[in-house]
Amino acid sequence: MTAFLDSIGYGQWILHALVVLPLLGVVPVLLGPEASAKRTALLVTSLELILSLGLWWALDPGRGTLQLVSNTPWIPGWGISYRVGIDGISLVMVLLTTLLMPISVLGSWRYITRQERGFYALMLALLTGLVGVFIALDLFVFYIFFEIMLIPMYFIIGIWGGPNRLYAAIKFFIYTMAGSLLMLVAIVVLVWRVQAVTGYLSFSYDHLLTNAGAVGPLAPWLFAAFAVAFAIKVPIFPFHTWLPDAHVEAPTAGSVLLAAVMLKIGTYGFLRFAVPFFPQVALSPTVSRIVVVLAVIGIVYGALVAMVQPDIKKLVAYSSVSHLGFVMLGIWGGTVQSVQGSLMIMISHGISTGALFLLIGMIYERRHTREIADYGGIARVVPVFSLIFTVVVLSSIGLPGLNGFVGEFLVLLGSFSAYPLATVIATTGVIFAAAYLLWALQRMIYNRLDKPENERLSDLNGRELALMTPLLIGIVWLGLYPEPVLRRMEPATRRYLQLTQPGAAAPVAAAGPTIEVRP
Amino acid sequence: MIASRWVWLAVALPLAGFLVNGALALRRAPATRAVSIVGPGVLLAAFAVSIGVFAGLLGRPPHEPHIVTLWPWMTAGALRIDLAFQVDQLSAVMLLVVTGVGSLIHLFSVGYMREDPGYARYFAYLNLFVVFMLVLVLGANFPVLFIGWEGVGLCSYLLIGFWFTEEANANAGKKAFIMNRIGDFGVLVAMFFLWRELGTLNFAEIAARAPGALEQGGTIVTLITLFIFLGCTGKSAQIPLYTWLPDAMAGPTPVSALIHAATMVTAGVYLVVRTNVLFAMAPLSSAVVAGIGALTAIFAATIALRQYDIKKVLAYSTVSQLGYMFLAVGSAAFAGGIFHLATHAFFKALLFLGAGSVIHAMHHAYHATHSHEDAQDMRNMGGLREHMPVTFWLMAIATLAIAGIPPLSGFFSKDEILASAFARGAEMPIYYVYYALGVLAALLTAFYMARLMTMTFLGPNRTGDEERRHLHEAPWIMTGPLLVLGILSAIGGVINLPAFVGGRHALESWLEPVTAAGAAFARVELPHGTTELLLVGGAVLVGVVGLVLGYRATLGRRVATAREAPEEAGLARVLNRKYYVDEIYDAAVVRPVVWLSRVVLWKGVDQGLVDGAAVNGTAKLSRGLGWLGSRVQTGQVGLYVVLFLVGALWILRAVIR
Amino acid sequence: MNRIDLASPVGVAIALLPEILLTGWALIVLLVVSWRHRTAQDSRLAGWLSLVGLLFSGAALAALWVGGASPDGLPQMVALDPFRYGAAAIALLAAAGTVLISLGYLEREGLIAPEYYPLVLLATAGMMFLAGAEDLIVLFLGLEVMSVAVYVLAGFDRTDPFSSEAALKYFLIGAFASGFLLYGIALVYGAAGTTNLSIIGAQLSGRPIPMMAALGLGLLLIGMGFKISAVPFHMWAPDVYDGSPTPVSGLMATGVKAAAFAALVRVLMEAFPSAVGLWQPVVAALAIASMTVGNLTALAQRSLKRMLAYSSIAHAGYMLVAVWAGTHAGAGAVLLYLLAYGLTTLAAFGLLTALGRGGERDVTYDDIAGLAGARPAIALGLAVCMLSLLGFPGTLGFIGKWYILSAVVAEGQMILPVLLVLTSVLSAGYYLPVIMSMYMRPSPGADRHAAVGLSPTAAGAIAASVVAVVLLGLWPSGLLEVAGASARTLTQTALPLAGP
Amino acid sequence: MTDGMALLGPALGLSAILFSIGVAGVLLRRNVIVLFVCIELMLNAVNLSFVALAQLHGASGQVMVFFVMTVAAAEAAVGLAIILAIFRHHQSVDLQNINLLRG
Repeated sequence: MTAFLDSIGYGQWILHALVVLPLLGVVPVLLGPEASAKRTALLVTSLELILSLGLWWALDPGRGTLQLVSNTPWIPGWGISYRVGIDGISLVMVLLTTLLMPISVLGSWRYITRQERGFYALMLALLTGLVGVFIALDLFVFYIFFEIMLIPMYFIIGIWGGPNRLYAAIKFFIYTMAGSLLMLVAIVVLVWRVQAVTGYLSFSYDHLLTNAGAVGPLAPWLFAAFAVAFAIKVPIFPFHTWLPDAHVEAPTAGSVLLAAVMLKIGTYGFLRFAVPFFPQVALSPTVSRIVVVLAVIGIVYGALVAMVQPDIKKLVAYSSVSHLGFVMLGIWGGTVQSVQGSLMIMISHGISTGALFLLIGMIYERRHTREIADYGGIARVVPVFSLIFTVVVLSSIGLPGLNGFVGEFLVLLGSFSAYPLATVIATTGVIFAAAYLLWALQRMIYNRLDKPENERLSDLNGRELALMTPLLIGIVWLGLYPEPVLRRMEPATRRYLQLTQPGAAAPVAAAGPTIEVRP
Repeated sequence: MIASRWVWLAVALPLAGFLVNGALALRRAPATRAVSIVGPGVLLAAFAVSIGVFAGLLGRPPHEPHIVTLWPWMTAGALRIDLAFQVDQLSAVMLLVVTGVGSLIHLFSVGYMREDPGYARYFAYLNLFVVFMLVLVLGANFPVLFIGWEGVGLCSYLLIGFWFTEEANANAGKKAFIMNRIGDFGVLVAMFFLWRELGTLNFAEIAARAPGALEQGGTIVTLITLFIFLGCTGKSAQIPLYTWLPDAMAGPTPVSALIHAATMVTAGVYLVVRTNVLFAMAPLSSAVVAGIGALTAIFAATIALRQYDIKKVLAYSTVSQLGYMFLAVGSAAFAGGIFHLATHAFFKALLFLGAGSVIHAMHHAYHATHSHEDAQDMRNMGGLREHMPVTFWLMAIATLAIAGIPPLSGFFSKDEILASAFARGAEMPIYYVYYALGVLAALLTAFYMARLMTMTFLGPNRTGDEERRHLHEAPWIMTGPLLVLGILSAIGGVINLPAFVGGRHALESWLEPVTAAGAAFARVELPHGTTELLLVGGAVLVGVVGLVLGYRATLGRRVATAREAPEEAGLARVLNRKYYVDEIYDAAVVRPVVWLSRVVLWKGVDQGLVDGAAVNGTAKLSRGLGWLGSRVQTGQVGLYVVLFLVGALWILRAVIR
Repeated sequence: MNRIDLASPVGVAIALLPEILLTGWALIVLLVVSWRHRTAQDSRLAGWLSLVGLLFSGAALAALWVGGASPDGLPQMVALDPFRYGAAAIALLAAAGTVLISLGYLEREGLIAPEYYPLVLLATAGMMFLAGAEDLIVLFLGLEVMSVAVYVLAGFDRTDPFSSEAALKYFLIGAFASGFLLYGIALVYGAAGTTNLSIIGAQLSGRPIPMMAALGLGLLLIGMGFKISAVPFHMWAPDVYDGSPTPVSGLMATGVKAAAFAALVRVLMEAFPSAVGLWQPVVAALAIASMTVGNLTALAQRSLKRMLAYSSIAHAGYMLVAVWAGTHAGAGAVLLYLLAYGLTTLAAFGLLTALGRGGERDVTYDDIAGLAGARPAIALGLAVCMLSLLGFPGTLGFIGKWYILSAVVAEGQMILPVLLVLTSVLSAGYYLPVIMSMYMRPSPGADRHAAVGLSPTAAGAIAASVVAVVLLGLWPSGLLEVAGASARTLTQTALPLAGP
Repeated sequence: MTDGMALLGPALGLSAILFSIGVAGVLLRRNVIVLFVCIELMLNAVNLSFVALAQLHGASGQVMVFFVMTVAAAEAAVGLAIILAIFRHHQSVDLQNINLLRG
């Protein structure tokens, strides 16, 4: 397979293709008739998925360094070049994105009824932004994609969202933008300090990474700026209040992408930028303690508040806060197991919560309500839906054998040596997860079938089953045989740990030759 | 030797059964015939494989467990966890018990659940349960065991809430799962400790590395074992996490027999035996385990005295008997614990299935006359001996066994536990107290069993004249398994006959390789000669006295039917209301947590503080300042010039300085 | 690089060719207007004629710029460096834009008074003098020529009380402010003995700044502070922008502000480089005040026109942050931001003319609800303008802000950039609702937006600038080179005067 | 040359005073025309200081005065025209009630 890929020079053009293809796709979607918009969108996104699958083999699992790097000058005067590349971590996130995109498009077949052309054009633009963020290796390019993504999601929530969409859309936009603008100042200062020390102006990730020490006393401030921007995205405890509103008001496809991929940009940011750039600050006792405490609060707080939500979508939103609390704990766990666990949660949470939102979308299409109390006893009426819904709920609870468990287990196992007390408290999150999700599951599909409207619900049709199958396969496969995924991410995890372990300030000779420092 | 390589087949067969039955369940047309063949058939095949594995094991050198690795499951850095099964003496025994008793219960269910619309779904869940139980028993490392551990919790959730249209059943299922989950929290933390201290989660390696790496009786090993035991209390319904088991009776009776008597609830005992080296190294924890075991035994027994629902009595009896098993493993008699586990599986399954056929008959009768009496309430039964002789005699055997009357199996296993507790007393006097509690509990056990038997089978019939005609024996498909279980309950003792009757502790020597690691630290010598006889005599005496008192007390009083029964009073009321423990839990734990999350966290912190004050607050503040700014813009040129001048003066002052 | 000898009259003529052409052309148009001023065609004729004039002047400017004209010896009255050409080019662009927008607008509003166009040309000539002034006298003259013309333009719609009130306020406070400016010039002249910027710079360098020069600098800052509508001298701006006809507001926000900032940068960089310690804190204070007050008050506005007025105060604050840097990078950032802000705001005011009638004072957020459905092109244009004003990546506005941040951070300053960024977040509070109401709210009536439309010329101008904002936003490296290069020419070349 | 210098201090002082009076006038009076006159006063104050300083630095100061005067004249013409327009609308030149534009 790798031979075939090398023969067509796959490595050179794939990353550019993945970014440009959706943009090209926007044209036929906008120009074509309203009805065929979704079909074109599905075609483009599926093509994107097929193309991206090649990455799985194109990436050499042996080396933890950045691969398939290509560098085209963009603003030479400021040392900015369109520099892209991937390693284990970004590979997995790109694949998650390209997998979920066609599924979300298929999921909104019946859900989006007006201005379909605009919706699917925005979805394709969002795909470009999401893929771009994960492969950008130039801080300027990363920042551009990091912000550009806001527009499609802002419109998706704002135009096709629920009744309270305007408030949710503007809150989402301003919240994220405030964080990212702080990061903008941090990037400019970082580049300036590195240039002052090395005499060479460049935004390229490798250059900045090896010389980030040049920042000297400013490091805590810069780390704080990066950390706030990503903390809002993750979201970490005090910055999370935009998430429930955005989730509840966004249409199904919006919620799926928001939860499954956009939240991971925050944790990806920590893994790629915030911690490696300023390891002394990030892993210093005070900062680590703050992050771990916030993560644990996020886990327990998210779970508890989720328990009392009347609206199922808000419940899932708060459950995301809880799950991503685990990811943060894992990143700061500081062992190969904990970081691998974080990455596993990033993927499995993407799949499970994506599936949950899709299912909620389907039942919403039929019943037009998100209040848990309006349902009840529908297991007899829609057995297939209930079975899939139960499986997905069990995977979110972290039932061993399904995908949720692997990540959470590795995170807790890995973080125990560094933070025993925090890990034990975080483990209680496992209990609350069972409590709130099962309670919701029971109130929705079990209990008495006492509402007439529930009797006329129709079970899942062919399309809905088709889009759920890949996710279900993912849930079971990642649960029982996560080995290939773990193997591909391990070198990148090791490299992250080398970069961030205290005392690793000097440029690290990674396993393979790092990509040349000066282009 | 070859046989143990096929052990994965034992798991694969029920899994296949689950898939087939699951598919059949989803199809509208009920394929009862196909399901009745696949369901039990798959179990019987698995039982056959287990026997093969057991035989294969006989030929192997005892001290090498056979690890069958299917595929690497989780690898991250130094951590390497494979999906692997460990076939050794202990797992072989458990394999036999689970598949054996399981098959019998599957056969019984064919009769019991025939008319139920969810027939296929029932068998799908039951098969899935056996899959997870086997994974639990066969797991070669903690995480694989944990798959089984949570899997059985899931299946018990599904099966308890099987008739989910009733909110009570669904609630019972949820309560069971969440309480199990609280226990699982303990197992998880124990795993993290083990990983940090020993760097491995495989049982074989734990047994090998523990003595060296961990300080005997030290805080670490005590903490690990206490956390493991927390998991066990959740799974095996010990104080404080037992309240889910009585509510689990909401599920179909065969489920109670299989899951809540024979297999799942014994998982806790199995785990303690599997990690016996750790418990042996932590005498303090063993004392705690034994203590809670004894306490639960006596506590549950007292509640059973005043229960009127036949299944609730048996449920509390199970909790009590499990207490005995933990008393055994707590006093380092690991083999004794397993022995009682096996015998208990036989006679408790028999009792539950017996109760099942009684309830089945009562349902049939009430159904015929369209009356809405409670088919499970003993106060509506009485005198069923004439109508269901086979069930009566078989349940009688089980009652004698559980009461510990020789030569039945219960006598041997219970006696060995009491003896080992007494022997352990020599080293730690607290065990004498446990011994006393054990004996008292044995007395109460005999008493409530006798009360159950007399209320149900003897004395005048209270079901009602019309219904009496419809009361008749269960079909052979249901009484057949009862018969087999009856025989097993009777002769079950043979597998571990003690010395004074010429036996050579077969089971104990069979399990020796597994318990050897633990034995190095804490070995219990059963008392010999006179003390042994005295203990045995005492136990038998207590059993007989209990039975007689129970019979006498119940037969003496005229028992009113459930409808006219007077409200309980005083201590009886407290026992009947199970010490109001559920209500206490609800008030002390559940309601405050819900209140905390709704009022304090969600409304208070989330919407009030973070969202209200911080986010919307800044928005309102800036809009307010903006409004102020536009008010200043009065349109009066005079004001503009004043402000202009203020700015000018400020700049001039700044420039001059 | 042909060097122009400014001593000889021919040299001076060449150096001032763009301004001379423009003023001459304005007079010609005035003549034509004097006898053709009754019908709409007359007005359109005058409009096209003035466009031709602007083209000629632009061509002359390009010749000078491309030819790389630079002064032979001491630069006399007017600077001959790319910084002047750049600023003048922006002024010309603004004027061209205003004329194109006004062609349709005047006709629609029934303002058949063709002398509007010569006034625009004269105002632009004033701007070019102001932007290129190397001498305080020329600076003052340029300023006054521009201001007087714009005073009249502000009050152009005599029938509308708002327009006259705007003119009055602009005139009164404008004259008042130029009094301060003049007094500053006098004191600086007193201290330095000359009014030529680079000579003043030479005179003052090397010794602590005398009291008179300091006072002069202060007064100059006050005068210029008014012109760029920095807080606390900004009170006039919202009312004048609101009252005057929308194209004129556009001209004020773009052309006038560009010339004023160019002059301020040149004065500070060439005349007072040694007094940096003195004026930097003042500029910083003005910047912070403008950013905060401008953004906050804009939040409370319901009418789009007044919101754009306050936003121009805020943007003046952003540019003052760049001026604070006092370096070539800072100057380059100001120049680029002037272009970015100019293009975007002109397009925004242009689009505003499409939305309303009679001065568009009553166009509120609710009036444009659901505009995207009815007029997708206009809605998209306004959305892009809002995003560029917000400084969102992918637009020239973002590149401008990025350039300012880099220039200021290079001076080791952290507080100003953070404040700039935080106040930009505030600006999202009034820019986004424009987009939201256009795209995310249903339009009240079916034909609610029937009247919304643009004349072809205005549509062309606006489309061009919107496309430019996006394209330059994505591929800015060429523009950045030019801005950086032209800023580097701002150097103090003169030698101190002999004598007292 | 020295005697010329002697008058420099007082001349500058006088122009400063005149300037301040002008500013005070603009601040306090409500009638637009009076305001306009005060602004003219400020400009002339500056002219005075220009002339005074011209003694030090040669004739360029005096040239500046002519520029200022011409500009003041132009401003006066346009200013009065604007004031006329305002009068036509408000029938009054009192600044107090010219506040249609606000908020």
